[in-house]
Amino acid sequence: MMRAMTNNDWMKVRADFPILDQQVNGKPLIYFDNAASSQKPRAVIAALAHYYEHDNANVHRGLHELSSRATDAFEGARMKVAKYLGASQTEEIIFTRGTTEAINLVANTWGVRNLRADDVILLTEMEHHSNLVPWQLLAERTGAKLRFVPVVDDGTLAFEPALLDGVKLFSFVHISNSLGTINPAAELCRAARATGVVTLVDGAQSSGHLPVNVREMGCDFYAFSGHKMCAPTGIGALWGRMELLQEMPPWHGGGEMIVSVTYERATYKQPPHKFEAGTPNIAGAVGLGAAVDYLENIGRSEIFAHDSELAALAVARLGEIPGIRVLGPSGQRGALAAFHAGWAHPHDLTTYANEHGLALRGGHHCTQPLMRKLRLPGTTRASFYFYNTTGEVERMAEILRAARKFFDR
Amino acid sequence: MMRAMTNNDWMKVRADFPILDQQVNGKPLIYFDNAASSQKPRAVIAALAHYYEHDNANVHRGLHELSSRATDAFEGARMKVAKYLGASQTEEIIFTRGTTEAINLVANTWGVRNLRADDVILLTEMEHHSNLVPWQLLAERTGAKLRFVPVVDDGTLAFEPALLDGVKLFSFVHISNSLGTINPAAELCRAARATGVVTLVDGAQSSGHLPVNVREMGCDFYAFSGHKMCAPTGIGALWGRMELLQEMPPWHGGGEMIVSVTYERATYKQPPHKFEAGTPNIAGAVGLGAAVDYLENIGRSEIFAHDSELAALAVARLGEIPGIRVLGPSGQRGALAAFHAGWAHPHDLTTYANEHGLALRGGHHCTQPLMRKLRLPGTTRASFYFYNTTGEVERMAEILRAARKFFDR
Amino acid sequence: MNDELEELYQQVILDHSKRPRNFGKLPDAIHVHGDNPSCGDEIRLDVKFGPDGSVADMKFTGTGCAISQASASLMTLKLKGKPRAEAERLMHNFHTLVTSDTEPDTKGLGDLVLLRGVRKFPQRVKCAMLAWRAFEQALGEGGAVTTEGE
Amino acid sequence: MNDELEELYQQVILDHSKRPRNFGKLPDAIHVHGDNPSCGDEIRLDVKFGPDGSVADMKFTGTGCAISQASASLMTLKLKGKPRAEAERLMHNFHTLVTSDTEPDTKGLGDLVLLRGVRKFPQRVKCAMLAWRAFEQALGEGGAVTTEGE
Ligand SMILES: Cc1ncc(COP(=O)(O)O)c(C=O)c1O
Ligand SMILES: Cc1ncc(COP(=O)(O)O)c(C=O)c1O
Repeated sequence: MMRAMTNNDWMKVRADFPILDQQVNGKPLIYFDNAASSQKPRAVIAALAHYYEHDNANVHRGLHELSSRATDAFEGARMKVAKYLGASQTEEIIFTRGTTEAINLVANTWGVRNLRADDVILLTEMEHHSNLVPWQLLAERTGAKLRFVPVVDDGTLAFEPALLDGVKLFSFVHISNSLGTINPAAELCRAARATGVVTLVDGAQSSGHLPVNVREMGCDFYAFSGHKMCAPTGIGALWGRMELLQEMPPWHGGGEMIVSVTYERATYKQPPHKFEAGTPNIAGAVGLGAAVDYLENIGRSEIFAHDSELAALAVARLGEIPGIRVLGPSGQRGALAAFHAGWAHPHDLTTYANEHGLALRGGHHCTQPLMRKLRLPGTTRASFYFYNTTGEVERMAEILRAARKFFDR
Repeated sequence: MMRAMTNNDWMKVRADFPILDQQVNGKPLIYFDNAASSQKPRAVIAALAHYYEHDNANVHRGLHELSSRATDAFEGARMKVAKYLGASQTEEIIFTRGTTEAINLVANTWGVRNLRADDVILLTEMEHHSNLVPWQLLAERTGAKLRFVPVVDDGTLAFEPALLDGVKLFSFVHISNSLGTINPAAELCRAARATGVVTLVDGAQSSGHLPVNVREMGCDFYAFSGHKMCAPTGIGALWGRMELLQEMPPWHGGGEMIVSVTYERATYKQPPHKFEAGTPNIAGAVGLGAAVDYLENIGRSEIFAHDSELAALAVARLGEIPGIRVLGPSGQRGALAAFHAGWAHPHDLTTYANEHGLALRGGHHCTQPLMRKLRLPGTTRASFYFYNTTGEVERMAEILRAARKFFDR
Repeated sequence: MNDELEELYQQVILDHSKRPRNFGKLPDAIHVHGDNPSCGDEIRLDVKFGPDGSVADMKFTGTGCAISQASASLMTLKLKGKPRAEAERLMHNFHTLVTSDTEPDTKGLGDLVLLRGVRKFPQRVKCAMLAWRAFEQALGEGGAVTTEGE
Repeated sequence: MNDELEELYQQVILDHSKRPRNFGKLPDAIHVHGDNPSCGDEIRLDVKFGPDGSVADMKFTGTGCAISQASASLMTLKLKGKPRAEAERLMHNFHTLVTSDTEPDTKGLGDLVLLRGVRKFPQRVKCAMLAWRAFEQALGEGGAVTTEGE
């Protein structure tokens, strides 16, 4: 978009999402669970249908028309994703099921090849289980140790370079899904790079929410999920620096990833194919390409500005309700507000909200250790995307005010 | 279906597939690349759209309406698949991207836990790379050895019980994708079970083509891909016996698969969730459920009968063309006919066919070692599904007869 | 106001969730631990059985939503002093009450019948059952328990 | 009949694919190996360079489709005896011929121009280029080569 988006533009954008136009429990749906999964615009749903109705076939090895079209669509999606992330080469994009698989891929290839007993893997205290458990499993396999950058009271990281001593890999979340903290990724990567530490950025909450350029960020790996950025479920990607990808051993073995196989051994293709054994999620990738087009057409800066407005309004309104404490940083934050309400447990509150058409998420948000550290049984989270409106945030505040009266009687 | 399918019924079924109604290079499309990937009926495409337009959300942890619906749809699909395969428990179904990931899962969990140096993994000479390379990688990691059941001239296995000596795992393809051989799975599993050997059946070519009941088959693991049986790309499943699944270590770490996590360690859920880290391909699973419904409504015995008729006709017609030699067994076979044409290389023939609207596949079909053994640079393969017709097979024969004149001038 | 919410969170239930009865620990009792990992609800139930198998004493601690806390509190009130057979009968009937469309024999359930509203909220059934699963476990003497599968 | 097929598989091309010229091995030459793994096409190219860098002799063996065989056969005929600079020029122009929409300088390509039909079949370009990639490798002296990425 060349000009700034008006309210009217945003309402038009919202109309692209058929699912939003429904009632839940007799009330208009307010979908505030976007950090868990986003909704899909008509353009993405149509891309899937179009693919299956016109072009579907297996990719890469076919010389017939449908196979060529499917391959072009699939590899075209890879190009779109590469461009979207600012990759130097299209071949640096490896399609995965999502963030979780992408991180496990790095742990099982780069990790297994490079980590030895007593090497340190640096994480942060705010990691999602998907950026914690794979490293615990790797530590078990290799004897490497885990270390954590502390999270301080305002929900930011207390990073200091000394934490990098003995570290081989630093893997951290770009935007925390339970605090909303936007970590200074470029700064952290710079510090890591200065001491030769390889970095992985968990981009699950950032890839669809703000402009991301992996070269400017200076990371070595970036992982994300399509389903959180308007794309279908079951598709996501790992971006990795070609030098690193080339030296990594394969992970899954199978069709599509080999150059030559005898009964005894195989030689492997170059990245990305080396890491994409078997028939990929072709339609999923095509849908991801359509989602990328869709988001770029709106503009990621525009999306970030809109989301920030919603998040700031939510923080302000929540702060007005007695007994509610919002977690995370006071300034700039990602598109979410998670809070503790003294007068209701997150599950009661979520159930209450749902009866009013409002989709919130209550629980540990896959960050159990952080919740334990914060001594919270969980939080209630409202997470936004560009199709949400300030009106919906105001309506949420109303519902929560009523909830307080209800639970506090 | 209660009564036998008539020709008319099959034409109605064919009309469920929008993609088939198109011209390629000015000729009606004849899609004979079904062993690589099948086409999708409207019911499956509509199930995807319906899911995204009405019910989409992340599964398992949400207390709001869309999350409940998504979870019900996802777990409902698991029940359908379990019933479809005759599993004893729904929890024995683990969703994967497809056959390849399912086999890699077993290699990296059951395999890593149970295989020691010099243990033998028994495969066959007709395995797809996806049921070969994962075991090569496992052999490298554990020191285990590979052994192969020979393929004899008519494309069948020369199995004898002595091959099972020292074997821990016997993994074999149910229906060969390059020969069409239907292996006697129940018999092979019985022999393996008698000596305590665990079995994995690669069901990529069987799950959508004939009735499969894993308990009657007597295997321990069964792997298949949805995309070859009318379901979306990016979804498939592993079935495993609960006793085995329970003892297997996790593979991917992440959200959804843990009971409890501290910064240091995690405890894992029961199967299937232990093996489904991260957000799954929810819509894919829903689509697979719709595909299962669709196939069951036609009836797998009906499908098998129809496919067999096409395959038999193809073998007969191909045999009438000078210089063509059809591979594989002379009797009962899977829904495909792969052949060698003395007068044209598979790629030239495939290119020729495509110019006439006919989608064939030429190459090694991901069975390079088998091709080397047969001293073939590859073959040309026509593979069928229930929406194909005898008329299309006749038309293929015509095109190939013309091809012979063309290349043999 | 929403009727189903009113039914789910009746005054008595909110009251028990805020001021749970029999909250605490019992030394020399059977301790059982229960949790719903995806919710984070946790309970520790301490039970003393009499020589005749009756429920001599019972206390609980834990954290969780109003439903799980109230259910635990009400359960301890009801089961304390009951013969084993009667406790098992109440457990069975309570399970029917919160999961089934058919009305169970509610004799002896007392205020526990107020949890009937959970029926309309299938995902909250595991909250209502958490303490009861722990009790079931205690009947089988000790060990951990989860109601995640509900 | 289909015009594009007629153009792709001209008589001369079929002829070269069935009776490839310079098929065989050259002792004491540079050997390079090329393949297209997904097709299974393979070539071994033996090249002898003269003291002045010119292409003194050249033979090939291998298996593959009509396009890759004919291209290899025609290439050996054309390049044999050519000065290095001229061989490189022909290589460059042949690549343009089979990949680009713009017509290259076809001087010296002779019957190789008959492979122009490959343009219409983008997936077969790697077949036409296989022998040439091997030759390029030989110019850089030895090693394996693949045209899979084309
Ligand atoms: C026999 C056989 N096994 C395994 C596979 C691999 O399946 P997928 O690529 O869907 O993982 C295939 C299909 O290509 C196959 O035909
Ligand atoms: C920060 C973060 N990391 C990782 C993940 C895992 O993503 P997925 O479940 O799509 O693999 C999520 C989403 O749940 C997340 O929010």
